[in-house]
Amino acid sequence: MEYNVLIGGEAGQGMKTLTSVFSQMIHKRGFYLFTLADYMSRVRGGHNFFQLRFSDDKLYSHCEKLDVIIALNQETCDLHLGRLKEDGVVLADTNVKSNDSRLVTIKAKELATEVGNVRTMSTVLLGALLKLFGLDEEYLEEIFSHKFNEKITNQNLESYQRGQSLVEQKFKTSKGNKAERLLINGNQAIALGALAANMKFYSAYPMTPATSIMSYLVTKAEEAKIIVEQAEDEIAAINMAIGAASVGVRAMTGTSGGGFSLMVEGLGLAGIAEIPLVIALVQRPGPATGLPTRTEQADLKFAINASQGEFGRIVISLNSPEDAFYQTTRAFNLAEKYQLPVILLSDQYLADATQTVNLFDLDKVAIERSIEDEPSSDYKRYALSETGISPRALPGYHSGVVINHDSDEHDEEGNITESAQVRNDMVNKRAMKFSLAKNDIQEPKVLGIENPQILLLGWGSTYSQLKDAVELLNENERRYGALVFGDIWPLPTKKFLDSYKTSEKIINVEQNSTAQLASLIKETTGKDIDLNILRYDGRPLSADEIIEKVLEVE
Amino acid sequence: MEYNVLIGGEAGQGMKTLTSVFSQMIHKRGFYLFTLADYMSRVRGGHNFFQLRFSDDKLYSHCEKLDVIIALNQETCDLHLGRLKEDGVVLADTNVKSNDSRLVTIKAKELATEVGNVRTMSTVLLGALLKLFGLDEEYLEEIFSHKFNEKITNQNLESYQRGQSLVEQKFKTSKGNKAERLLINGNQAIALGALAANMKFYSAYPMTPATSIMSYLVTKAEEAKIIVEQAEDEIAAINMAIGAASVGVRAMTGTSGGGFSLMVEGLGLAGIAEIPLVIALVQRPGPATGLPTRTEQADLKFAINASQGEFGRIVISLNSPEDAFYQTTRAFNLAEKYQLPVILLSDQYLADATQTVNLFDLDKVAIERSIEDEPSSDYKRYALSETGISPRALPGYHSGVVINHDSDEHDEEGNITESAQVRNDMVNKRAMKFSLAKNDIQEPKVLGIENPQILLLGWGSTYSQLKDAVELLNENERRYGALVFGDIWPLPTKKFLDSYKTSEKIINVEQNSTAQLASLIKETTGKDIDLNILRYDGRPLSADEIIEKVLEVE
Amino acid sequence: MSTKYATYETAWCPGCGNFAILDALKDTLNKLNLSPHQVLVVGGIGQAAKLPQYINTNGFEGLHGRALPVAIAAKIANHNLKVIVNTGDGDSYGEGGNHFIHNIRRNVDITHFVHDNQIYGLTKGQSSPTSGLGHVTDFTPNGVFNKPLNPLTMALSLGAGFVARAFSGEKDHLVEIMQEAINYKGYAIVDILQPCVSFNKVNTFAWYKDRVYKLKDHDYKDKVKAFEVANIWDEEIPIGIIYKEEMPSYTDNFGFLKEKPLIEQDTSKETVKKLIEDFI
Amino acid sequence: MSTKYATYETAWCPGCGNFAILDALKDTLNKLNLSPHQVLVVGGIGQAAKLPQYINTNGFEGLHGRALPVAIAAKIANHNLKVIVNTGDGDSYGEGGNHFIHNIRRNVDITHFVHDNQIYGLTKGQSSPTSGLGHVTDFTPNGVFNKPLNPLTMALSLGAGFVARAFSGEKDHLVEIMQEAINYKGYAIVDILQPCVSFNKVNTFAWYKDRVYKLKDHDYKDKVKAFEVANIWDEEIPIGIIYKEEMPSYTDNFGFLKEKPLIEQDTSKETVKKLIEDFI
Ligand SMILES: Cc1ncc(C[n+]2csc(CCOP(=O)(O)OP(=O)(O)O)c2C)c(N)n1
Ligand SMILES: Cc1ncc(C[n+]2csc(CCOP(=O)(O)OP(=O)(O)O)c2C)c(N)n1
Ligand code: SF4
Ligand code: SF4
Ligand SMILES: [Mg+2]
Ligand SMILES: [Mg+2]
Repeated sequence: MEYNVLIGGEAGQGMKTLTSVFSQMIHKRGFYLFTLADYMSRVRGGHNFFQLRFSDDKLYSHCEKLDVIIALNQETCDLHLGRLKEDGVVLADTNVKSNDSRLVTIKAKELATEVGNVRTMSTVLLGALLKLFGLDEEYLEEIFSHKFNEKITNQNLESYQRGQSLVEQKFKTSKGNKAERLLINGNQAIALGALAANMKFYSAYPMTPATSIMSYLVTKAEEAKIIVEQAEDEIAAINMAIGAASVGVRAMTGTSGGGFSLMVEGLGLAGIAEIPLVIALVQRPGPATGLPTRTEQADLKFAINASQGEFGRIVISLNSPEDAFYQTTRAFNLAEKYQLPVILLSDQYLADATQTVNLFDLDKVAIERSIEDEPSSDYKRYALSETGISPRALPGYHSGVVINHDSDEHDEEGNITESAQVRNDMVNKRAMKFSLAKNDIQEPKVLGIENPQILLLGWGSTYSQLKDAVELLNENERRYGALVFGDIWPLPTKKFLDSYKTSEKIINVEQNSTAQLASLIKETTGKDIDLNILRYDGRPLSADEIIEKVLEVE
Repeated sequence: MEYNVLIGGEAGQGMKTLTSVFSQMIHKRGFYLFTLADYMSRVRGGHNFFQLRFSDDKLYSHCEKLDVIIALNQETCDLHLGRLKEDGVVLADTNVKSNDSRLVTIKAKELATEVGNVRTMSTVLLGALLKLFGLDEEYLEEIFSHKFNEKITNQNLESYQRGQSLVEQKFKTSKGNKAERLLINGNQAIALGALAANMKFYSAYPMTPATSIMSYLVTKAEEAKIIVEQAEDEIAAINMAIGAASVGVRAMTGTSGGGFSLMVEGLGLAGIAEIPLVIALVQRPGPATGLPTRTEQADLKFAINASQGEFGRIVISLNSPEDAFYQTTRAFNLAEKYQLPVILLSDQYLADATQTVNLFDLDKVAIERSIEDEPSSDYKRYALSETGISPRALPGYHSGVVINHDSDEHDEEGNITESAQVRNDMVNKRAMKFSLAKNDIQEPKVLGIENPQILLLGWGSTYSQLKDAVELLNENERRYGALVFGDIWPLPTKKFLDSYKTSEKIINVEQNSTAQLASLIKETTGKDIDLNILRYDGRPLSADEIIEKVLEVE
Repeated sequence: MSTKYATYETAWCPGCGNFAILDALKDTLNKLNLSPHQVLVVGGIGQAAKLPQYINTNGFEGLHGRALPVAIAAKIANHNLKVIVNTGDGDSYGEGGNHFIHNIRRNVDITHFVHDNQIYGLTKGQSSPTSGLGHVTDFTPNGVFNKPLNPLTMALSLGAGFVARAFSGEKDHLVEIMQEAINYKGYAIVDILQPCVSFNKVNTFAWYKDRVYKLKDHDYKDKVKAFEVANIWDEEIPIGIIYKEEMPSYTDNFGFLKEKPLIEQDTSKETVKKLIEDFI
Repeated sequence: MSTKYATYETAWCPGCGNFAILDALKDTLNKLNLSPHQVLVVGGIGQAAKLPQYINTNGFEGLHGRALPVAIAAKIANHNLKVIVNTGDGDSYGEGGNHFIHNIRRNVDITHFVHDNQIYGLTKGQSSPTSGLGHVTDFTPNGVFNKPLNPLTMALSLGAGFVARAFSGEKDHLVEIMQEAINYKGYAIVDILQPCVSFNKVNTFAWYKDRVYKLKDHDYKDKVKAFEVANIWDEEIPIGIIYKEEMPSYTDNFGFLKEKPLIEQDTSKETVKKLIEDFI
């Protein structure tokens, strides 16, 4: 069983509520859900939609073909009809017109007005929608009463009933398989990961699509006893996080490309001063303001090369909400172990895609602080050592011991130096620990066949679509596999080089226009990719699209 | 004839005046000069020195071995004695002590006090220094009276005479070969290039080692009728330059790595809004504050990849003052032709190395504005075209025509868009013009033998040392050549690939710790370098050092 | 209103105060007899900052917080253009705070209209520097703790020569002030109270309407009085020109700019030649 | 002076006003009976900002202009530390201007000592935001055109609770003010006039000495008076505490910080578990 519903209209028409109630009902019934959010950079109006794909098996990405369209306005019907399956249904108020026989209109507005609240019009549609799938009101009251007061809840329940009565069941659904799973998006998973890692300080400046990390955290700040500070700008945000981290709390900041641009100098500060810092960089299409609410993966080489001078940083691209959760906890451990900045690379697609995932397991989360609790009296913050890692003690806790951090090149005690020898020692020390960090780098995830004939490559959130694409491709002929990078800097190359030897063709899939992963692979291994499948219009690639292009070139 | 003089002491001891007067006397006599500046990040005290190498042939770099040391303090004598040639001389006041027989002390301070101005002590030493080379007071009065009032000029002339009488000539000098040449450093050459290109607006925030571009320009602002604005920060500096350029004047900003970090977002704005912008990035060692007064070439990959999203930029690394002058003029033409940012990459070594160069020839400078003077009434700022270049008209001059610039993805008129099609068109348009720009990219300069057995590689200011190194290496056996990149992004690869085929060994020379050029070459061509000669202690490589390392591995 | 400045579809919410400000600006430009090509409207990023898109003049929509540096440089480069900044409170006082400080000091002849809705609109409702103490938003569940920034006293304390407050709900008055501000020779700031119907549930149209009153008999040359008036808030909010003082503006400092704008002046080849030869 | 805070070789010019400020700070910390490990001194980049290198306390020398965000976050993270910022006028008011504005509003309990030499020292003599009108430097051959920034009126207009001016040449007085500033519960700014012997040939030691006078009988609770006094400059320059007002500081807004500092509080596994389960 698998269905795909699109709910579209103008911002402000109740689409969000409709989507969230429907999602929760589906989720709570034990179906797996994958939601794609497509919205414009505005508060009201425009054309926005959600695509809700659900199934009784785990889902990884959105898909193009639709079973049902809920058209809150004419535009939605016109724009998406082309994607409706032959036996699909467009459900809309009577004000929506079409010659297409698949359009089913109901007097949603009229009924909602009768019920006494025209804003429940979308709930009339919800009733009809659920009926199409033969689903009843289980969970409905619970969900509404969580959102609204009694009066409005009752109006909604009434409107729902009216909606149910207007259409007949059309799609068969299974029973669902109830279990404790989460309905969560990428940003929420990052935020939970940070809390699980005992992050105490989050400073950020709002920027789509990163803002929802902050908005989640701030509502839980009291409960979790953390500080969430809205900074005056991104420069302040990163320097605050550095300041907090420098005295010993786990600290983080998050932003999108424009804000990250402003953080670049701070990134270098964390590099030379050896401050553990976690940065979530949730990408959107650039350059500059670009397409603020859409998706892209074009900040990879920027993240890897940002800031003057040379220093180690770890860049982890996030593959899914589960991955986002666990990798965020790991990022804090790595940042502290190697005393360097760790960048979590996500994007709007992953950030906003609410989906069903397995319960996060806190037993799989270790907090490794790497802090020196008993520094000797001749403690030196930047002591040279065999590993390049200097024991890290915290200021304020050890009488007779002071801690100095410095953005200048410095000696072991953190004092500015002009010595060529000390400079060499310190550059080498930092290079050494970064070299060591490579041991902790994880090879890409393998999808489909290991060392396949046709090898697909990807990183970050395209894991979703590659997972589905490879599965479908292998249904015909089992000769496809994919390597999807999570850790991406330093780039792990072992699995790639292994597969490179055996595969006939290598196809790289990215959401950008210059194939940045391909160039990173070339830079690191000298190897060429045979074909790039690129998309850069701000919309996510779909598994179907990947499959089509793969089959095209074969 | 070739000599090498070091003048060292604390900041504030008159070393700068001594160096500049001596330099001018040498230069005006028709010798070629190359000056290395080695100073600390402080205003007084510390250890600082200048190395003045002069010859009757053109010089390209500094060298290590010294003929004369002027030790304004004991430290100078102690630190540099090891580099003094056997027949060399240390010249110092009697307060400097050493067992070394090459030390010649004179009562400089005492005599200066007698003359009535203890600050002329360094002029006593100047007198003695010139005498060592058998040089008389030609030009001296002219130079002093340009700097000082009559009284102080006379005191200096008197002190000079005293100095002359204290030592005997020791080094033979030729007559010199007088001609109209310039004594100039890299930053001054950039500033003159900007003026020659008719740059009208320079905004910057002070940052070593870029500041002297601004300090030169500001003193000539009235004369040249330009505006030089000290911004409140680097973000303002780049946005001002963009604002000025957007209405049609040629505009520029300059900074070092830390300031460039803050300009990264603005760089992307210039990219998407297609504003012609020239940025001088004068590198110093990082990360963060690093070593503020020293040299490094570690911002190459940063400059190439800076800012979110993908857009074309041209990066030109500067090889010498002459190159700096002509490339700066060219940068403005390229920026306007392709409507994109052009980054001039220099470094502290080139910025501060005052040297003798041939007179800049204004007849070789063309100003190509690429401006649409008669836009039609349906003019569109971002009109799609075959080349990807949209004709650029200026606001304010054409009734009925308005010009819109936008940092969002925009349509042809510069209005924000959410259309996938328009987005694709615009990304492709910008990619197309950048592709076209590749035709204007210059291949690296060839030193020594073309397609040699041993190929050296370098970029930017290491041109100096490579030029000398290759020449000396070829004196033994003519089998060395070097390719030194000026234009470095997009990377021209033709000459490299040609030489790659024929050379036995490729040795890459850079002033950084990770061999960034090598990685750029790998990324672009897949080819590996055999050996990297790297230096990253903030001090410039010398030709001797390169030669030594080259011979070591052969 | 003439259609010289055209009408475009906007991305603003119905009922938003920005519409009135846009209308007022068009009226003002008409009254001042300016043609579209003589005007440059600069915005940063935000709801207010979309204004350059909705008016038929030259436009520059730059980076969030960076409207001022772009605007002042454009003016310096071609001072024949009327340069007007329309942008938000977050843009002007938050991300762009440093440029606000220093461009008051610089005093370039531009006009700065701040659409002050006391909220971050485009990013959906975070508090802005002007949000009141205790203001509850989704991002400040316990209310705003930071003292609100008073742009008027700040501007006064930095020596601004034209400081005014207006309200989008008093359009005629707004048009008057806009005219004065644009005519003022130097940096002029007008903080325009603007209801955001979607996110600011505290400072609503009614909230403003109840409080604003037009300044009468106010001596806007008196700085002490100006400080006093600029500090009035909450129960009553005065609108009008709070302070005005003639003073030299940026371009007055450069003799050569008196003849013609920078863009029309070339550095002559002779000058460059001479400057080069100084290094001989 | 005790040697608890040690003596280091500095990179400052002989005669520089920074020496006296450093000495005063050491005296102050001694008088306040603070141990080196209890104090964190934060600087940006500049001559003044090198101070953390020259005193035996915890130190953080960060980026140019960015001392404040580092300092306030360090304080929030461990409010048992005494956090003191020592940095320059360019650093505080130029590059760092936006953080100055917003940290006044935030009111974290830190102390901000600005070594105000009215010049950019480390970069060799450019004008700073506080350089006087007409001040000629190598970079302003026709004198400074921009109106000088008055940090005191600016701080007052933004609602700062502790605003003072001091002079490096009046060390005892400086020590007194430093003590008061450090003891103040909230953001305290002290603008310390500091001669730069190498680059500021206008505002020399003698220039300051001739003008400064210690405030007497000044009611530092009176904001109007404070503005008046803060505006006095040129012929006479008052030094002392100009304004002081008790008010809640940042950490007072968070109940859980009353028990113990942030760094000593963990988010319990149970809490995280519950938050995760909210998504079921
Ligand atoms: C560098 C950067 N940071 C953050 C953002 C996201 N952003 C866009 S508009 C905005 C704030 C808008 O508030 P305001 O300036 O008050 O304008 P309004 O929407 O209220 O008119 C923010 C934070 C951005 N575009 N760029
Ligand atoms: C991002 C950045 N821009 C510029 C600089 C160069 N810089 C270092 S200190 C300084 C100004 C110093 O002035 P001030 O803060 O007044 O300190 P002072 O040296 O006078 O004590 C500047 C511009 C830098 N280090 N970083
Ligand atoms: S969100 Fe607020 S400011 Fe933005 S358009 Fe809507 S009402 Fe106006
Ligand atoms: S340059 Fe000025 S501020 Fe810096 S150390 Fe010297 S005298 Fe002090
Ligand atoms: Mg706003
Ligand atoms: Mg200063």
